[in-house]
Amino acid sequence: MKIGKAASILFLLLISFELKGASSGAGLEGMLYFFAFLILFILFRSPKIPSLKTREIAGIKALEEAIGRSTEMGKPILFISGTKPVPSVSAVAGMNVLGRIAKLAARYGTPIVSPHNNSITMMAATEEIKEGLRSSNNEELLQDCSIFYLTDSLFPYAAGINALTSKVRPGAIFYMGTFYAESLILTEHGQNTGAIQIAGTDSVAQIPFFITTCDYLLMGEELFAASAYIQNDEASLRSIFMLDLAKAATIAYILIKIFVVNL
Amino acid sequence: MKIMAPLLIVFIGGMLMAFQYYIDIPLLNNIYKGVLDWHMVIAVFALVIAVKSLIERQWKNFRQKTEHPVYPLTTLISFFTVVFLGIFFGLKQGSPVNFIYNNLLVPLQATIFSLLAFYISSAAYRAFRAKNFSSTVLLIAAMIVVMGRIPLGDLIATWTTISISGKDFAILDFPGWTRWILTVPNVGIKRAFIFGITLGIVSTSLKVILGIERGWLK
Amino acid sequence: MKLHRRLVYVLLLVFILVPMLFGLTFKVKPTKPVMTFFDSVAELSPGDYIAVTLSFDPSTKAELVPMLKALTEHVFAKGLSVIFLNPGSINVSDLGFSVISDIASKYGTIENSDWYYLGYVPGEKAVYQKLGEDLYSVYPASMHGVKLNSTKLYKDVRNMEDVKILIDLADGNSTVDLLTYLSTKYDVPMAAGVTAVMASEYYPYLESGQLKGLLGGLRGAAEYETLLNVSGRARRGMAAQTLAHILIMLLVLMGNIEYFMAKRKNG
Amino acid sequence: MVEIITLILMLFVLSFLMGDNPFFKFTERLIVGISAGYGFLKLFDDGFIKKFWIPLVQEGQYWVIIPGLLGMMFFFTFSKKWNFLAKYPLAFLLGTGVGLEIGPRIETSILRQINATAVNFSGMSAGQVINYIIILVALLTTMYYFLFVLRRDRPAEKLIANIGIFFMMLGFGASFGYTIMGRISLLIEVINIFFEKITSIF
Repeated sequence: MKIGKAASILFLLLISFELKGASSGAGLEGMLYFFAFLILFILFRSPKIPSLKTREIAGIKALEEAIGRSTEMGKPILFISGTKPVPSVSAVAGMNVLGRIAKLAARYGTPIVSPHNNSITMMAATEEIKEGLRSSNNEELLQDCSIFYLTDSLFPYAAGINALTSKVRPGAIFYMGTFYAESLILTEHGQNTGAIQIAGTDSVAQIPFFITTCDYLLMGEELFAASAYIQNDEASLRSIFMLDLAKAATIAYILIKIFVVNL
Repeated sequence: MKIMAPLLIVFIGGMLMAFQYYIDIPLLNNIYKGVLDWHMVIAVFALVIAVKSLIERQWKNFRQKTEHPVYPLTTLISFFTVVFLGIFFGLKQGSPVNFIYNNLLVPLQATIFSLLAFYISSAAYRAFRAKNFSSTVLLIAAMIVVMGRIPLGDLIATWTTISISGKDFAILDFPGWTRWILTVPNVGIKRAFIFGITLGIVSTSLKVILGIERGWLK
Repeated sequence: MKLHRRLVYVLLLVFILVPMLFGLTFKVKPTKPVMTFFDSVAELSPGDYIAVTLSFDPSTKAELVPMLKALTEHVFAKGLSVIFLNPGSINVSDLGFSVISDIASKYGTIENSDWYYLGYVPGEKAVYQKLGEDLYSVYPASMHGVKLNSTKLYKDVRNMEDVKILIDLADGNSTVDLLTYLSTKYDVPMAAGVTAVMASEYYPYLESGQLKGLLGGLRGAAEYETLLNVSGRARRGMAAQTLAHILIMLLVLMGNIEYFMAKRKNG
Repeated sequence: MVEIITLILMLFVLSFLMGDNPFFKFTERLIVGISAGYGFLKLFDDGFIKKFWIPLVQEGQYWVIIPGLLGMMFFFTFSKKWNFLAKYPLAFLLGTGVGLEIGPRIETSILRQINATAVNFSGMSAGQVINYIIILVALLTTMYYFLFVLRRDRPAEKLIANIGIFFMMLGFGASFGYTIMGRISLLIEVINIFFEKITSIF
């Protein structure tokens, strides 16, 4: 079955060699890379391949602790989605983490407050939260949650969140997604209110600021791996291993290429 | 069916879009061009829902008196004022909305943003401590770049330039060191992040397309 | 001695206000990324088309408008034809237009003949890709509703492949998106002017030659002004920058001295 | 008159530095309202009118009805029974959206960057070669640091990860130092606006 799938993809690959025109700017190399990735993904869904132990990511472990502490203090939690909207991949990854947060929050009975700066992100977040609450059998909590849209413009959005933070005084604040300059406005103020802050971002330029103002940080690719970590089942853990494999392959490719170029 | 249909849409849509980058079939290219237009049209309709949620929330705050009623009213009134002005007078240069934009929105946004200058100076004083090896490295690199980016750095370099066997050599060459940090170690690590993040993006994309990642539709 | 947060704020204000009130100025030495940026515009000949995307929010106009001004002066003085557009930012349309039309009236260039202002369309990366296919399906008309098929642009430019260089002025990730969806795929040379925050992230692309040049923050704008030989807001801002940077170094130093003193005291 | 109002509102925003207060709260709500209104108008004008209404009514491009209907399916999110229909447009955006990213991303951010990393040494000066090796070491150790299957409990693994951290901190420090200029520029701009407004009042 799996081999059948892989074979059909290989077939498509061969067809595409035939049909490839010069206009699209993509080289043969890119295509091979993509297909290698795709095949890796499909093959690795097979349960025959054992998953490996992975290192711990402190930020993911801390999610529950932060929500627990928030509950003890009787305060809500605040989830802030990134600036890049769904269907950007960073936003999708952030939404997956939100799903986990919602599940935990439902278990603890802690309401979630979540402002957004994009309509589609807001709708996706609503669905994630609803689903999280449903899977923990605490759908009534939705009444206490508030998921809403503020404005598309970045700095009014940041100002709105700051005012919101001052008002609701959350026990924990989560930032997941791509952030730009507004990150320091948000995190600096969040830190002053004394909330635990956990951030996950793929915007490298903002990492120094997140490091200095947040308690935990999922850096770069850790945000993308986070959702697999969270699901913690065989298949997801295998996908982490696969990501590693792709990285190792990239490293090897670089080294080989250096060798070839200098030959 | 309820779950299968969206999964199928994601799979077919995702595969078509991924393959069209590599395969030159006119039909696929046309679909691709159409899809780009569709995205724009769909986004407009989602905005209606977002605005509805904004208004509802402010209205709820006003009704339930969770805060002083002045605040939600401010948002509601300013929102509707701008929308009505826009509908009746348009958005061209010199229209009321354009005037509000130039004279209120732009300077006020800039002011919010300028809070950052204050925050960064307070962070410099409170948070940037040489607590351990890695934070010391961060600090030193930051200070070198701080000096290297201002004209004073150029001046110091000229002042401390000495001539060794006919070659000019600056002892305190902050601009030079800055250039080195930015173009050597910085390029290395940023490239590592680019690789890691891109691979993360590609693998997450594939997980979404193949339906492994389906949190959004349950 | 422990500095209060508010005292730090006041100090910062003083360090910036003093040089601004006294009008101090510094010389700025151009660096390589700015010079290559400048050259890639300077080597074009009159009548060539360039595209400038404004991908920033008005909140960051402090850094990007000086770049936009310097660049616009440069291209108008050289007699290039320019397409301005802002598919990456909804809010910048009016600000960008007023900055450009001011400079245009100084050089006597005419909208919809020497330069075009196309404005915003939603869709971001979808739009970026589309620009490489067909400019007019994204922008049938200019921002103020002038149908583009009646202009000279329509005859000369089909899509971004017909543009000599694409310059992105950005405060976010749009430069990478433009590189990804437009520049690489359709072979459009690209350069960027970005906020200081983002600048260090683009050095890998600069080094690989995917970006022809890079302006980073106010300093980048000041260097461009130096190369153009004009004295704009960026160059005037450099004195205040210098003092503020010194203050920040002092603050870091004081914070650390305090930290070590406290550490020693506690054993 | 407007200048005075703007000045006062700007001061209200800055008052946030002294702690949260009603003046800031009021201004913040005002800005949110105005910018949401402005954003709505812009998207309505640029999106709905120019991309849906004009093509449909004036240009007879009837295909826009399909994405239009798909967009309208979002409204089912308010219905308990038909809720699942709202996921169709989301699925469309998500699938095609992430699908679009894969190819170009691999090309721009992986292959071109790999090609830039793999350079020919001949013709390079000794200094350039050393710099190149440093780039390579920084790149590889940082990538190593992020591998998920390595648990970093052996000394050699730890060492490589620590070299990675060293380079990362150099890079982040540089970003931070670079950034200060941006932040200060913002304040300079605001002070400039202040001066302009004050001179225009008197």
